[in-house]
Amino acid sequence: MTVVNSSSTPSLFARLIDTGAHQKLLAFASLIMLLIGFSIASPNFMQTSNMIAILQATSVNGVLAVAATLVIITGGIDLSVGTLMTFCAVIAGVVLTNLGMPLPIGVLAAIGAGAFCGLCSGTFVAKMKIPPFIATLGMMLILKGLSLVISDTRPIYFNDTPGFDQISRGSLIGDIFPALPIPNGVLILFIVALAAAYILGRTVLGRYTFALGSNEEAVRLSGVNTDFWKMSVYSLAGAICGIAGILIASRLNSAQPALGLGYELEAIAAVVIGGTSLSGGRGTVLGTLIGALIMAVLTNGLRVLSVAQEWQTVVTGAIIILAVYADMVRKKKA
Amino acid sequence: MTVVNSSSTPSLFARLIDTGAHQKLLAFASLIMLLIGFSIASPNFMQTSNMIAILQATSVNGVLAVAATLVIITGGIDLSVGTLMTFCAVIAGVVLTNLGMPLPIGVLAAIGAGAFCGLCSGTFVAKMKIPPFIATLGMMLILKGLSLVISDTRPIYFNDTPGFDQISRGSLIGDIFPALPIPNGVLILFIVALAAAYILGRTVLGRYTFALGSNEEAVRLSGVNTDFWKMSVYSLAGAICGIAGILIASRLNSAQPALGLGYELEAIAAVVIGGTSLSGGRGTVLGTLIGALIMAVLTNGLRVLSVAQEWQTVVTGAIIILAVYADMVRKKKA
Amino acid sequence: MTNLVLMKGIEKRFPGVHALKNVSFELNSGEVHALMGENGAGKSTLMKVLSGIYPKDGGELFVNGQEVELDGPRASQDLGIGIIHQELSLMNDLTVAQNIFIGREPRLRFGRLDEAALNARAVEIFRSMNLGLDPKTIVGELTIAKQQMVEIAKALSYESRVLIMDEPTAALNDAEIAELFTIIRRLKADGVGIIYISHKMDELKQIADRVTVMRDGAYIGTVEAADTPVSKIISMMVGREVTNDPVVIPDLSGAETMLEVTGLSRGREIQDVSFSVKKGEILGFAGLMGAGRTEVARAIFGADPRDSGEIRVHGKSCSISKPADAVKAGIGYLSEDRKHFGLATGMDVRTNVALASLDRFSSRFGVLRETDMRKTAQDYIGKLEIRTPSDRQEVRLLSGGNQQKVVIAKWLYRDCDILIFDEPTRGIDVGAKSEIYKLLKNLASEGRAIIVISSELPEVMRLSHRIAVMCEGRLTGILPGGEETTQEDIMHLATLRAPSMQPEGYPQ
Amino acid sequence: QETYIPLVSKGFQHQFWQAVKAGADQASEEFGVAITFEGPDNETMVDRQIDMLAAALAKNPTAIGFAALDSQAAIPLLRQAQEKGIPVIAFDSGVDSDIPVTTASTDNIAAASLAADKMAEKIGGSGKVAVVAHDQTSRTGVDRRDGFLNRIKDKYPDIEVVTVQYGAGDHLKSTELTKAILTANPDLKGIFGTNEGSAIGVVNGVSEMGKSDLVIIGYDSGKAQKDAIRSGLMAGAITQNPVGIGYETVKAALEASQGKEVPAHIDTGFYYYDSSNIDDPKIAAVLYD
Ligand SMILES: Nc1ncnc2c1ncn2[C@@H]1O[C@H](COP(=O)(O)OP(=O)(O)OP(=O)(O)O)[C@@H](O)[C@H]1O
Ligand SMILES: Nc1ncnc2c1ncn2[C@@H]1O[C@H](COP(=O)(O)OP(=O)(O)OP(=O)(O)O)[C@@H](O)[C@H]1O
Ligand SMILES: [Mg+2]
Ligand SMILES: [Mg+2]
Repeated sequence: MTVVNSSSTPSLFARLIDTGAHQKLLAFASLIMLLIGFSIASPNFMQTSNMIAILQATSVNGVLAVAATLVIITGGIDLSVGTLMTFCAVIAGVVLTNLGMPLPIGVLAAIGAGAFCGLCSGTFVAKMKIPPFIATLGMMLILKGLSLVISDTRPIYFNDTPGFDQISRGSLIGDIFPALPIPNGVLILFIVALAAAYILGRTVLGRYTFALGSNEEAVRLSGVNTDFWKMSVYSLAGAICGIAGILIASRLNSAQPALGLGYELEAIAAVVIGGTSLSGGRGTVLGTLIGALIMAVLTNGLRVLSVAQEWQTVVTGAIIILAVYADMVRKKKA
Repeated sequence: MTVVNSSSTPSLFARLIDTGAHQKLLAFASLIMLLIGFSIASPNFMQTSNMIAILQATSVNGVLAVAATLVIITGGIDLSVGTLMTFCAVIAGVVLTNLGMPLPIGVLAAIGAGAFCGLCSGTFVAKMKIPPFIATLGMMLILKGLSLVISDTRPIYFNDTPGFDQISRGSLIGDIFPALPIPNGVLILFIVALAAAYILGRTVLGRYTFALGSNEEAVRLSGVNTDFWKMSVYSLAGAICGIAGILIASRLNSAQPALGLGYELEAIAAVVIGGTSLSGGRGTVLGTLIGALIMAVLTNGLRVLSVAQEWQTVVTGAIIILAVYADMVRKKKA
Repeated sequence: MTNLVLMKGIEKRFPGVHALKNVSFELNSGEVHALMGENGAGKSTLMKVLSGIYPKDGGELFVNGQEVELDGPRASQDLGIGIIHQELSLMNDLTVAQNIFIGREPRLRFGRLDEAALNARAVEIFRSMNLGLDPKTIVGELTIAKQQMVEIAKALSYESRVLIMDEPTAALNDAEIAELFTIIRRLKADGVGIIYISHKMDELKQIADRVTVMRDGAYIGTVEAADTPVSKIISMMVGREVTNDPVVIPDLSGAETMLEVTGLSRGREIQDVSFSVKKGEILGFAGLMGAGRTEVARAIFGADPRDSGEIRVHGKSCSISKPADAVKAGIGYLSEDRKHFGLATGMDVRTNVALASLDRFSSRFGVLRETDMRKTAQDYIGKLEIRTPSDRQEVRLLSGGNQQKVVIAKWLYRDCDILIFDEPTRGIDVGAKSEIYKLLKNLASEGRAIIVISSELPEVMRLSHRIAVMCEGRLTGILPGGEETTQEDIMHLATLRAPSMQPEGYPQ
Repeated sequence: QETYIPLVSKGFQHQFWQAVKAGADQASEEFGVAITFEGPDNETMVDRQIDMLAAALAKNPTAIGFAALDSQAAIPLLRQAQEKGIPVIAFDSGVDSDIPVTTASTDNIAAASLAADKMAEKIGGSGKVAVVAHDQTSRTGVDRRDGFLNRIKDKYPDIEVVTVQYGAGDHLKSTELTKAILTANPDLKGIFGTNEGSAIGVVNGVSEMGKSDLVIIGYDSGKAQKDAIRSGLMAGAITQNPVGIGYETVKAALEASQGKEVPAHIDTGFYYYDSSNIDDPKIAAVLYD
């Protein structure tokens, strides 16, 4: 295959991820610069184990950010991703530990609960015309409370479900290539991202996701049942939060009912750093992944450098601004 | 004066507050319903002392929400209001306690610091074209860290500045009408709200605030220096956060450097419940006040009813959604 | 033969506006039925009722002889009614093909899209329209004219029995209009009924079979297009006679040069454009779609950056880097895209009129004088006959033409020495058009320099003292105004693709 | 190679954790070891703490101090530390595992029971009291709440705990909720605030409501709390020995890394203090500003 050929028919992988072929992924450069910077500053940074720790730190936030990406592309916003994740983790805990059901049922229950809650948010937004910010803020609070109610304000442990912690912590890849012990959580993140990119780029649902964010009224005037599709997008995002719930529960081997607040801002930040516009209509899953990685690398790198915690926060804030600014400058040049 | 006449020249007060004359303040009905509901449910709720407690609980969040309103009307968002408030409180602490300056200088320093930080956010947004969400998220983190750095992660007390705690806790009104011991903090909230409403409704700055949110490009193509005005709005919002910083510091008689995270969502929620659109171009300060009051009444009422904490959260979420939904329904009918 | 569409006694009210009063309308298959009326007469509203967007408040609606109730756009689509909206309603972030087939994407199994089929079908439609457009282009990157073509393509793709076209040609040039008419004739031959709304009177004779006129929300009458003089239709619309004075070219030999542009360039869009305008002069800019006229105007105004070029106002060199600089230097620019670049549509008429001159209404401390603003706004509402219930009405609720008048009022009040009007009469009715022409002439005779960019050749010819013609980013020539220049002369320069340029006259 | 001991704590910004950090800093100077001190924003962020622990391990430290938000969640990483031969010292609360060589902590349940006893004593053995807690799910929050509630239930049948509300240790939130509690229960006799922010919030709320006859028992210290005790607004408070916890953790970590024997549990103790013994040198030593 010649070079020309490969560029005119990009690989399936590239096509899958780059749903808006015109959008250049400029955030990538910031990520590389961060990686290089930290490697020079600390010899400990570029260890395999640390790289894996970064990937693992990305996994939960990355999955949440993918969910947020979908909603944001429709022109909405989802503040409930964090507490929904927790709620789904608690549901898994109840089904697996309290009811003693088998593992697959617990996983399905969590994902189903996520989809259902997403459907509720979607209904509030699409049918009741409640602004997404308020609808999902309300859901965030409702779910935060319900997680505590259902779990009786106590963590639920998965000690009776052998293998549960392997969902996130085990390493299928490591079993095959012992030199590359990438945890399953990271694998799942990539599978979720690929699936989301596929849906966005290749399916009717994805098309309407972009169309809704671009000009909802025009879509409606074209005779499309915009409410149905919007609710579908929110449900899908909810289901993905369910997956994040399983991931975090597995990683902590427990469902922590109070966790999740504040995760929404981090997820949305990853989405925006990745180049998705908060006004909707444009965005890529790959960008979101890079955004989530930038956040994780930044946090980890500053810790490995032993920067004082209060300065870590300052530097994180400054670098987030700079990374997005660098993007703007590059975009202008391009 | 005929009816026609009076409708074309409404009272100064009404005109001051109702900057968009067509926007009906429907959230008001939700507030009344909440008040009635809680009064019936608990005999303790409708006491003067509790009403004053609710007003006082509104004061800080209300001032922050007014600041957020300005930025949101331009079509932006300000996630830094909470930590900026803390930062300004710490600045006041440093100036008054560590440097021993007189009270007015401390107050001015806090407000000045707020205006300056607002100007920074405004510059990021207007000049560097960074999306407001990211610019203010970055500022939120930077200020959170700086507050800890400047205060050396310790609260700064105002014991050496007599009268400082009276700024918020004293009651000028109560001194004149002993039956109405409304704390100064509440008075300050109303003054800030009136001033903001005046600026929005009566000045060039206010008109451009709406115009920027309505169609920034059209304003720019009208030969208006949009960058300048946007930066002005962010600065003004920052200065108002400075006032909130003074209020909270006075109330706690200390600057607590770790406080402030999470306040931004509460402020934005108040703004949106009050009918201001997150996409910019429309909104009222009175609406925001009512939104902040709804939040405060709700929290207080549920606590007075001794509802279990986890259920408080659930009910709060549900009522926020319902209040906004009721608005939507009423707006449609109107 | 039953009517394809029959509307009887249609009523529609908006808060403060009785938009349709007992309106009737009928459409037969295979006919082009023009719907005429002044701005705000209710044409678009009637069509929105027919296409299921607004529910009607009263009256009856028959399609194919069957009485129907439309509960949404889908219901109307299912009855074979397609519409091209007056205001573009496209999804800017999607591609051309994706826009055309939104809601009807060719699918594979499991909800997967067949993108190849989608693009192929778009290309097919473009071919039938004689339009060379890449189906994968993002719509937001197209000019308005091209976007309008996309809207037309979308409407055609429905293969409707009834096709409503609400000012489809407002943004098109003559060549494209000719193309559109070919399409319309073909559809007509296939038995499609077409409702055609336009403010361009000359199009009536070319395409319409019958004409229905509305005024102030009421039905005035229906006449045969072929044997009714245009002046009769105009007087039905306006209720009075409209006159158009021929252009009189003043002697400007001694007049001061107000604006001088030399060597203006930016990439491929603008290549070394130089011209000047004198005090009291109206310089017309003609050219085909995408010739670069808008780009030139935006570059002068500082709305876009430029690579090189000098701008001199009153002989003094100006460094203009943003619109605020241009306005300060005395240059005003009325954009061709009012919705995106001209109006704060969510705000009221009063504010929009004052938007470029708020400083004049404020005290030293920035407090606004609302009464003065009201007076000024009402003044212009009267002068330009803007149809609005009050100066506090939100601009987005006005009809398209009236919105355009608000933008004009904004620049008239700003009172710049040099005014650039980009498509100033787009979507404006005949009556108002002649008012605007009068206004532009008055502005010039008051001693201002005026630049008018227009895609309507008759308009350029009726107004301009000199006519600059552009093609593909280059200024291909400047022709004298008045009788001696013909449409053919202009078209020759407008299609002169070779890089030769001879100002003030004909190329070899 | 330099001796480096990272401490991964449960929090960072609160005065309590700053006092622990101060103790650790003191030890680091005394023994000439490098330390870092980190903790998540609040005690619900279990996974964030795990990420911190992972970053700490990446630095190949000599030993690690760890205050687990949830013991189970950290076990894989702790095992990793064990494999690398890095001793782990648990502090503040224990880890359900045999990996940590020792635990330096306070018995929060016993401390809160003591608070209950003092409350009962001050209000005369009967009446209504309330609890303003800092957290509903974290170990310290649960232990202090339950320690207090259980002691009241077991020993003081005439005392009714009317409500437990949670203010996240946020001074302002705790103030507002104290006022709501007082509105709902005008005849309340006492309130227990379970950490510094909660206790100060209670003091603020009570004084804003103009009540003076209420018994307030606090927890931890800090300038405001000490002032409140001196002025009589607060009856007294429980203090742990955070500086001691920090100091002992670093010390034990160093000794463990040198292969020395360390005790299986280091009890850093807790004290009740009020206006009578606040200046007592033994008490003053464990209080912080
Ligand atoms: N949604 C709405 N709310 C209030 N008034 C409206 C609304 N839509 C249209 N109107 C009013 O109804 C009248 C008819 O408007 P319409 O858009 O039908 O005019 P038109 O004949 O299409 O004019 P133009 O030629 O300028 O497009 C106008 O006065 C307009 O201001
Ligand atoms: N936003 C845009 N993005 C990309 N290309 C653009 C954009 N706007 C204009 N162009 C291109 O720039 C060139 C000049 O367009 P311009 O709008 O200046 O032409 P014009 O002579 O004013 O024609 P029109 O009648 O369409 O207004 C065209 O090739 C057009 O396709
Ligand atoms: Mg119209
Ligand atoms: Mg143009």
